[in-house]
Amino acid sequence: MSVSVEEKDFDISAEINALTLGNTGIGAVATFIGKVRGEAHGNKLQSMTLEHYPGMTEAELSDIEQEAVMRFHLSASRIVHRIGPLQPGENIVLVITCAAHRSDAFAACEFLMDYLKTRAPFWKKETGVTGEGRWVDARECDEAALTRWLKPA
Amino acid sequence: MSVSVEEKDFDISAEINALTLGNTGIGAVATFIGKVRGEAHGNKLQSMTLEHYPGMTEAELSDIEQEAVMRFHLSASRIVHRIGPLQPGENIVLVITCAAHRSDAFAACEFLMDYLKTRAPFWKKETGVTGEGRWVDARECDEAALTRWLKPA
Amino acid sequence: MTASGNPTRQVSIRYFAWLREKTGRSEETVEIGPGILTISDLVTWLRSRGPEYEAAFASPGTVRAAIDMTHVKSDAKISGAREIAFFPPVTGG
Amino acid sequence: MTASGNPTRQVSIRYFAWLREKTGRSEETVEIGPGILTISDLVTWLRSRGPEYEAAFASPGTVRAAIDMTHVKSDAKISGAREIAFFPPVTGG
Repeated sequence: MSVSVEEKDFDISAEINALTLGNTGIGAVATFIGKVRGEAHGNKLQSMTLEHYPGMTEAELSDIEQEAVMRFHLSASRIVHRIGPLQPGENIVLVITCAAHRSDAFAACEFLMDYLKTRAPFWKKETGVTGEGRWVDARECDEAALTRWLKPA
Repeated sequence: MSVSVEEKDFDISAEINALTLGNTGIGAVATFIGKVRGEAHGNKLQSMTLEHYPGMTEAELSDIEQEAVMRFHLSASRIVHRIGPLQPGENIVLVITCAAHRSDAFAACEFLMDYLKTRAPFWKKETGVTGEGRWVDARECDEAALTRWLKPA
Repeated sequence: MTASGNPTRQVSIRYFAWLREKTGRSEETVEIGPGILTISDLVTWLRSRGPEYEAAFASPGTVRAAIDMTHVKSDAKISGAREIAFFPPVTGG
Repeated sequence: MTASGNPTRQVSIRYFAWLREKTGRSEETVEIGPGILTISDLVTWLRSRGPEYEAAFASPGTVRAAIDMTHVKSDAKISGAREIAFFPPVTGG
């Protein structure tokens, strides 16, 4: 269980090894990587810059992770979120969830992404190929995705 | 879109890079790794051996993958399944799904695992710490997991 | 549909997992008679071939089959089959 | 609940994303009067401080707030707050 917010890229192999090495109770590892796309709403991107609220980000991510660990009986988990300027194709976020069985690992990974998307204080600003900046709007479907977690599984 | 059945371990970083490099339409990469647990049904394991039906395995996995690509609008995908003797903690299977958005990537990854578990001709034999062999029974919950894919999403 | 008087024909049969262990073979080529039309018929005939087959197919409900590498039910017709496989429910992943 | 006649008090305010850009500052310490009890009150008061604040808070429905790094609604009481933050709906991940 740990959370990092950093400018540098992550190494998914190293992260998975760190979580699973020596823990043979783990039968299932689900991961999610979010990446910068080259185009958004029909506009080509030059880059994307991620701003966050230091302190609150880590607190929110830790709360969300703790909730996932309890709810889905996780053996181990990890959240890494990048900040700063990122190019199309670069990684933004990594979530890893480890459990005995795949249903818990998958559900926890989706739960973490749904909560991270709507609770963790990050903001994306896109820079188009002609240099113009635009703050990304929150998507209603991200808010809607949360409702499925309201009832206990 | 590709499928491999092999004795050697896989490198998740290399596999993800091979799928995503140069494709900036990909915003979401979901992966699943299945691992050998050290204990099953209260019995400690020494090792597990995976047997398969060469030819049929690749055909089934390719069919399942093709179905997932169409159903969930995947940009890329990959299935690697290991065979032969494996120790507790070792990797068994890797599934990677790449899509523009996370809901498709997650759903496709779960879909692939559910179908792989019930359709791909692999069989696991556990060897306990005292050397006794035991073929793993199919789990009813794996069959039940399929029913959620019967209705179009 | 076909005319009677079919000659016997050769088909390759493969066994996996505990069916391989119980029958004591992973593959064999057998001559099957014209009366054997479905997977069920084939299982019934195989069981008559000896105690190792009898043991392997003792609980037909736990045996799955494939014709030419495609999953089939026990009532599937085997005419035209080149390779038939028997195995337990799969447990990969 | 508290007695009237509270002195003004200092609170640190932070702005993120386009609220930072529109107000032209990422952080400031302000003296707030005793009549400002909730986030809504604070927003109303901030809007009166100049056109850059007026522009930043023009659509209060698109502004979120946190007190001491915890998400709150606009009717949340700010008594005891050390740090209050304003930002748009989050867009990480």
